[in-house]
Amino acid sequence: MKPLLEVDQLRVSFRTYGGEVQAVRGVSFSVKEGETLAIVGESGCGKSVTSRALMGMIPPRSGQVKGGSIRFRGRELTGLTKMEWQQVRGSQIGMIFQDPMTSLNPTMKIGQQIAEGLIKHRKQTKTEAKEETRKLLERVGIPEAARRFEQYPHELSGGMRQRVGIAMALACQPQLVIADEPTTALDVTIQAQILRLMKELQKQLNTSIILITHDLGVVAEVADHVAVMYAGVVVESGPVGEIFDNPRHPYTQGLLQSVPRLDAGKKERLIPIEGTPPDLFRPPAGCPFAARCRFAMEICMEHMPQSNSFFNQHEASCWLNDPRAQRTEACMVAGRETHG
Amino acid sequence: MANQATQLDSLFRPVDRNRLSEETSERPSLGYWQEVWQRVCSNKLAMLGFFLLMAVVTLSIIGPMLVPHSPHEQSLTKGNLPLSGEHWFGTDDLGRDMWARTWAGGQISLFIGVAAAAIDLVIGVCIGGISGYMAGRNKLGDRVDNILMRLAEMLYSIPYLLVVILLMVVLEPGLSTIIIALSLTGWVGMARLVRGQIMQIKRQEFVLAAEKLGTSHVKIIMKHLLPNTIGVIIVNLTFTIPHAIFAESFLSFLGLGVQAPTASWGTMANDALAVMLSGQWWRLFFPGFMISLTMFACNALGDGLQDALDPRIRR
Amino acid sequence: MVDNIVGVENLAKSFEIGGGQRVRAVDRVSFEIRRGETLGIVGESGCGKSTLGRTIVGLYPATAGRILFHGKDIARMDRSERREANRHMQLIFQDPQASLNPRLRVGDIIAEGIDSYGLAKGKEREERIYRLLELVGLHPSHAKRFPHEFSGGQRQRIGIARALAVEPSFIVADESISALDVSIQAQIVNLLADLQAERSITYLFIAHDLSMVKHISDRIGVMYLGQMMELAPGEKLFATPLHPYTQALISAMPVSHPAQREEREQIVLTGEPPSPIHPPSGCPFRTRCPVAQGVCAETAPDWKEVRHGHWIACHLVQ
Amino acid sequence: MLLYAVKRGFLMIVTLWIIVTVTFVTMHLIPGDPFASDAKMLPEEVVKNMRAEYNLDQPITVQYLLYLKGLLQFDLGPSIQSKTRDVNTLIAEGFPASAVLGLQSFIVALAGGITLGIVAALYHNRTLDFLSMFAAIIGISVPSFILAPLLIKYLAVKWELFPVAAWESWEHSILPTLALAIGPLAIIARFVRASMLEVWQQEYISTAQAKGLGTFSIVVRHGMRNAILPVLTFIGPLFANLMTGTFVVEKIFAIPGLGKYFVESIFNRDYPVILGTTVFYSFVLIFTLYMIDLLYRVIDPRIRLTSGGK
Amino acid sequence: ACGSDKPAASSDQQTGTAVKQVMTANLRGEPYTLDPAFASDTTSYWVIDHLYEGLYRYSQNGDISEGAAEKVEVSPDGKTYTFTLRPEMKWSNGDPLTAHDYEYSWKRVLNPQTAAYEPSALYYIQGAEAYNTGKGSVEDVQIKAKDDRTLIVGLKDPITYFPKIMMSRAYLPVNKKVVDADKNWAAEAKGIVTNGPYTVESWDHNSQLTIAKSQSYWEKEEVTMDTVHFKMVNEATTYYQMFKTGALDLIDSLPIDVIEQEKEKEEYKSFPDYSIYTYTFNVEEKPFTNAKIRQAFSYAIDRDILTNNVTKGGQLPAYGYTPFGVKTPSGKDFREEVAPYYQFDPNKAKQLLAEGLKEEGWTELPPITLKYSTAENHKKIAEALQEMFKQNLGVQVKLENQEWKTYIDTFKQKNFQIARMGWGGDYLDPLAMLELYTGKSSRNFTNWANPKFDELIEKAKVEQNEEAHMKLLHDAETILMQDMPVIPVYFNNENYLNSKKIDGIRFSVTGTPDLRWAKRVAE
Ligand SMILES: Nc1ncnc2c1ncn2[C@@H]1O[C@H](COP(=O)(O)OP(=O)(O)OP(=O)(O)O)[C@@H](O)[C@H]1O
Ligand SMILES: Nc1ncnc2c1ncn2[C@@H]1O[C@H](COP(=O)(O)OP(=O)(O)OP(=O)(O)O)[C@@H](O)[C@H]1O
Ligand SMILES: [Mg+2]
Ligand SMILES: [Mg+2]
Repeated sequence: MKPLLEVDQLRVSFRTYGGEVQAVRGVSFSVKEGETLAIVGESGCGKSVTSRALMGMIPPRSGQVKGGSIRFRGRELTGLTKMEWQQVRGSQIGMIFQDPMTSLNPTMKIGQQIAEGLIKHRKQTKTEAKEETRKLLERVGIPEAARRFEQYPHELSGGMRQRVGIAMALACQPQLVIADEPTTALDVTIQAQILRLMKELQKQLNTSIILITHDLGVVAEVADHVAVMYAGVVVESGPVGEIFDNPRHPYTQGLLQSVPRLDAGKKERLIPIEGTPPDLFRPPAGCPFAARCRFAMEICMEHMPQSNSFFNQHEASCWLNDPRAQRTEACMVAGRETHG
Repeated sequence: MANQATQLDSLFRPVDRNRLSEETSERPSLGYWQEVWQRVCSNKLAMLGFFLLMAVVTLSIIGPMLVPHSPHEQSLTKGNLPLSGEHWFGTDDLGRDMWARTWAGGQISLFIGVAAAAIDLVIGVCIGGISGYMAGRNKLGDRVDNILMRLAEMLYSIPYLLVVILLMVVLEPGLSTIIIALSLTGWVGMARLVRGQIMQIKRQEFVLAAEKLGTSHVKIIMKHLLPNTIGVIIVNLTFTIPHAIFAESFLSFLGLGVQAPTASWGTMANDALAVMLSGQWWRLFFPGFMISLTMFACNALGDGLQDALDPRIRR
Repeated sequence: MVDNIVGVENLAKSFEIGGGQRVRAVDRVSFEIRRGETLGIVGESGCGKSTLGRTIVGLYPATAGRILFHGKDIARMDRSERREANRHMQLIFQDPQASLNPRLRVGDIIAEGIDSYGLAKGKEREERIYRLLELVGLHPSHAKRFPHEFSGGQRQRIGIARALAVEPSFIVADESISALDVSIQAQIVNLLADLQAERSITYLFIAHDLSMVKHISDRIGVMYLGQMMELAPGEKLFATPLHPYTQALISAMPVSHPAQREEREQIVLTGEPPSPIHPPSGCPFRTRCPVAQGVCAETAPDWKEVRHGHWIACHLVQ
Repeated sequence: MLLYAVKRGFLMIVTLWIIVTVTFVTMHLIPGDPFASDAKMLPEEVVKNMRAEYNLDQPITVQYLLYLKGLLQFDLGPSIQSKTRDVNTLIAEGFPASAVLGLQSFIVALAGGITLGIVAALYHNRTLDFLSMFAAIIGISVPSFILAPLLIKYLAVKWELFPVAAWESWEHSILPTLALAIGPLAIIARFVRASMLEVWQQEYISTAQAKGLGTFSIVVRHGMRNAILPVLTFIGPLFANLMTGTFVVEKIFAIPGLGKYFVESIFNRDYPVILGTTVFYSFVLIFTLYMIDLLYRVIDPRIRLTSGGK
Repeated sequence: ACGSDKPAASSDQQTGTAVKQVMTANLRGEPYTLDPAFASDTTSYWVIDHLYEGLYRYSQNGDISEGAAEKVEVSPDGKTYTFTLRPEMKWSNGDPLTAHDYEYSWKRVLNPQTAAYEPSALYYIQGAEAYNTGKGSVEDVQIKAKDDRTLIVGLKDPITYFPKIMMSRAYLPVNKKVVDADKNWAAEAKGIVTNGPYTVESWDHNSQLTIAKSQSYWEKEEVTMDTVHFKMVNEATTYYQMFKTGALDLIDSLPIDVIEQEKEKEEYKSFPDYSIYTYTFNVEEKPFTNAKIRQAFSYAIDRDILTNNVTKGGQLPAYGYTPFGVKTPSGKDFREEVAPYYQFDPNKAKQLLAEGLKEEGWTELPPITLKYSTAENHKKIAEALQEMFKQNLGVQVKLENQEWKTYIDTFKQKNFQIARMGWGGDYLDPLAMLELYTGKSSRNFTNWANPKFDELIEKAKVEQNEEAHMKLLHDAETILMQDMPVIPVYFNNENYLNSKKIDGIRFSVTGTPDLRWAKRVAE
């Protein structure tokens, strides 16, 4: 099956007071139809920037797509003009934002905010759009849609707002929805509702989803495929089961180890990843994770590792997977086992 | 190719941990104000403003000394002369040298501007700070806030001119009287602004933290609240200064301020309005232009400073 | 006889929000915290966790009820005693960015409590700052820097050092790790645990991440709409949750491995939490409770100890 | 809600009362006599009669109470200067011109300021931004007493585009409108620019972009409303000032508005007019502030009147 | 003889038929009232002078001649005036205009209840002052309408210049019926009933007032200007530019800065005023207790350069107190009958100062503050004087200005050393100027009193012989100028721009420009 979206060596930079920030430094992944790709990684690793690049929403002037390609249903998106992007956004690729409080316009009725997209892309009249919006609201589980249409965001609870956000993203039935941390701001019980809703809708509409999160629980819950990002690059990607069971990159391993497990004994020490992510103003020449990596080798400090493919589309970029790194293989296995 | 590969081979050995910790060596830490200054310096418009301001201030101080004419010396038969080598900015209707008068006037106007800014800072910031800090704290605090804000509201409504005339009767005319007149209402805008800001900032957690650590009210206001309102304070000052310069001309006209023949930019511009009809443009242009220039410089510098001081824009 | 460091009796806190309306943020909450333990508090957003924590440490005056410090009612203490009690109870905030004044140097931030309590001066103060920085895993040279020069995790360490500076015996950690990345969370949790071991500090640990709460806490309290629903030792609570709300909460936790997706039985709650301005009659949870009965709407359930150390407020559990 | 309105109304009255009282006291504290227009001396008897006509022979407290009594009946008393006409009439006659002019310039200032501010914000740190802000700074730094004669000289006399002055047709109102509007326009532009820059960072703008909306409709539908909010507090007093007339511009353009009374009544010691204009202005101001509160509610649904303050 | 002598262009009647006789003049402000009893400012006067007609009026050549009165008889003792009114005169509303109207109007002004502005103008009439000040009754006021056409007035003293006095607006008639019906009759156009050449057509307050030729005026054939629009533009730069664009046909009070460029133009008209610009001493304040020192300050002023280079508007330097404009029996102007009392002479000034100091036994002057009221031209003059005192006298004076009403208050409380104040004569006689400085004058704020001066003034007042009258006044002025409680600076004048399209406006020394004979010669 041909992928719906293919991202290849995407690079994005920002110009700031302090100099150039290389927020995304060669990211590649693909999304198939009807599939959920989860992008996980630490704060600031470039997840949101990547997703904005997919929508053509890198702020002009301060930010710039430096290279790479984004192919959506075979069409190259990187060179699109402003008007062409507007046609893509909302109608072919939708987006759900993290904070339902700030991502809705506080001074506009929610109904109007949803209908806007319909009027723009489907050329619907106001009344048609209103009717359609009502249906959408019901579909995302908001009862009394007619009344809700007239309400303002602050009159809704967080969960409701996020449902509105979903309705907005799905309004024109895009083939791809990018959800940037859609549940981070929500409570566990509400998060469960929203994740369930997204799964249901995906099934109904056969939409592909790129789910951005740093919560491995959410990944475990809904993802089909996972891409792990670190400091602007994808360090590992693969089917969700592979990632959880056979992490090939020390960073992925670290991530999995640092969350407490419910079955673990009380007050057992967590295993954190020491240190902090590198400064993207001056990204290291070698593997960005090397400075925090327990298995770091001299080569890691100086050369960026190649991507190695493993079984079942599982890929990882780590020198440890190089056959020459035999001596440390033991540690790798040990690391994996502690997780076991 | 093969050669390179073998070179790489040698690198497949565990990294030296000591070297790793070295990597995260200190980068020099700039002080807060140092960094602000650097950022102002990198803002071209702000620097332009800064240098213009410096130029105006310097010339106001030394300008009158550069010519043989005193600012008050009249030569009634040589009135309204255009610019010349003798009179660089021409002469006014009483034959006084405009160059000397313009810069001497600058001393007054700039002094007034600075004084007004100081009033804003002292009275406005204090009242705004207290009001904002007290509001919502407890019943008493609400009352203090309410009274101060109603007072400010009323000051807007009571005819200023009336109060000024009263002052004129009670006080001797002069610079200090002007400053009192300016301080009557000058602080109101600043107080409101600061109050609004403080109300916002005091909800931030670092204020709660300070409170929890037993820091006194005064210290909280001085160390935590006010420093974080500095951006809006600066921007407002850039409005205060030109406003005070104009207000001074009005007050002087009423007899409250500097007495003739001493002039300020405002009074000079005011007196020369009719030259728009008669063509001695230099009498209006120089004082007017200096006001605008000062204002422009203040604004440009203020904008730059505000940007530089905003912690949100950093990184 | 257990040594209780902090006790809360029928604590209530409500906020006036104008128009004669009030938010009942915390309502009739009672529990004790033992010396050296960690009490976790979980609950949905807006249920009053932060308010509870802040009221206990004295940042908000309580509307009703008592707060005991070492068995003594804080409201009845004299000035100096209260100040001393206040010093012993500190707070670590959620947002490592907002809780540090961007215009102060780290050293001065940490020294704030030292200065206001006059604990040290001059060289001694300096050394104390350095020691605190080292204690939380930072370098003494960091004292000269400004908060924005640090990463989120480092900032949270600064916040911890600030709280530790006045040598408290009780710390409320209000969502102190929620804003951090998983990998950094673990660092901070370990730090907190180490400090507890070293200095036998008692924690009230507020979070909404159940697994983290379970990891760190000895006992866990579950709040809903200002009230405590259930309080029990962590193991017990997770193994045998008694309150329907606790059960729903635990079942809503995301799985930790994709393979478990299908295994689990999820109780998905319908509806949204009601507004604390107009809380429902009787049991606050009854509007979303899958097993609610008539009695739940009529009277508020008592706060009772149903098993040893297992407290609950529910009509349906005896 | 009703309680709130009543409370607010009561506060308004108390505020007005204090303003009247302070003005009354100040006005009588300053020297000068309404009847002394030059060095001439009127016979005592005549002066006595004149004073009696305006109750000025009464003890000050009685005058004060009489004034308050009149005020309660919405009677602002007679004008001393205008002799035959009372303050109510003066205001009724002067207000329309001032209001028309004020409203026009308010609209120009608001529309122009918002447009300029938004353009500057959208082109942040680019030429257009610098140009607009440069223009705005010029606008702020040229006072109306210089600007108005300049407008006349060039637009009216030199290029003969508009009449010089007087209040006759709509063309006559264009120049004074401009003269009045430019200062506030510039200030509004600066405020809007700042708040628009802030709004433009907000996530709901990204949301709107993600819907595929064009820049223009994002600005109009999502940006503007939110960007205006911070400006609202500032435009309240501005509106009140413009509506009640401005001395300088009305004088320069010979507009039969209210503006001159604010200043001339004081110079003339025309006590009833001083108080009358003060009361009227305060009323307009307080009323405007009240309307602004309501407007806030319309523009920003998050704000509820009942939960103001905290 | 300062009126415009240009005759009305009556010859080109044929060419002018097509031209509508309408003109626009600038009134500078709202006339506060059009009731002559209350009018107090030149703005109101200008309009009122076109609306009402007294028993006398200014004729086209500027002389005082009979107006409503057809014939005037003066009794031999000079104390009783008998006026015979023209027959069949009408108010603009059709009511007959009779002697009773005059009696009513004058007594109304005198009635203390009316609180009219200038009842003192009628004090020359027997019993008037007593009635007005509450010491007498209305019956004793010697104003009697014998019948509809005859008005008899008895004077307190036999004064020859009574007709000049009667040019005051206090002597203008109002319609009793109208006044009684509505106290505020003169507030709006529709209520105003007039007896003069014009009626009020419309009055748009603060904006425009239009007067139109009255159809009931007895001499309406002589009135050439049909309609006059008075605009109320207060700002000098504005009305100047309006004149330039043709929106105004007549403006006065030009901005000082434009006079230079307008001076040579045909439109420019400049006419002296019967008023003077002075600086007044308080002779009880050191150092001005000494007459020599007062004189020294006067000698130090270069009035020629001041009028030429500072005020610029054609003002005449004042080398005496009485302004130009009073014709004497000798045929000369009163002012020109005597040599200047002083001139600009720095050496003399310094010498006088030294002498004064010696007389008083002072070694140096106390600090001197010169006060003036807030206005641009006052400020300029004060600045120029300050510099002159400094350069010509070596005295540093301090300037201080005050807002007008505060200033009057200060002035009347005599709280000054030297202060600006002007004076304009109410009628065209030196007495109107000099009487100010008598010891009992309520308008003398100098603290200066000289019995000799007072005596001369009293004599002049009742002197029947014109020549002797003038002689007495010259003597009085000499005393005033020797003691110098006041420094005359210059004689005011008024400058106008008069559109080339309008001919025949009559400008006068004391009155306002008379537009009735004006004629538009081109559209
Ligand atoms: N407009 C911008 N200007 C400058 N730098 C930017 C901008 N947007 C993002 N960056 C930088 O790009 C990097 C990646 O940011 P991004 O928002 O993609 O992180 P993220 O992975 O989404 O993190 P989070 O989990 O916190 O949302 C960060 O270092 C950030 O500072
Ligand atoms: N200062 C305050 N004024 C008015 N209401 C308040 C105030 N602080 C909190 N509240 C209200 O009290 C209730 C409890 O708030 P609180 O912050 O304690 O909840 P929380 O459990 O900490 O939520 P979260 O998980 O979002 O931090 C909420 O409804 C909140 O709106
Ligand atoms: Mg992000
Ligand atoms: Mg909280």
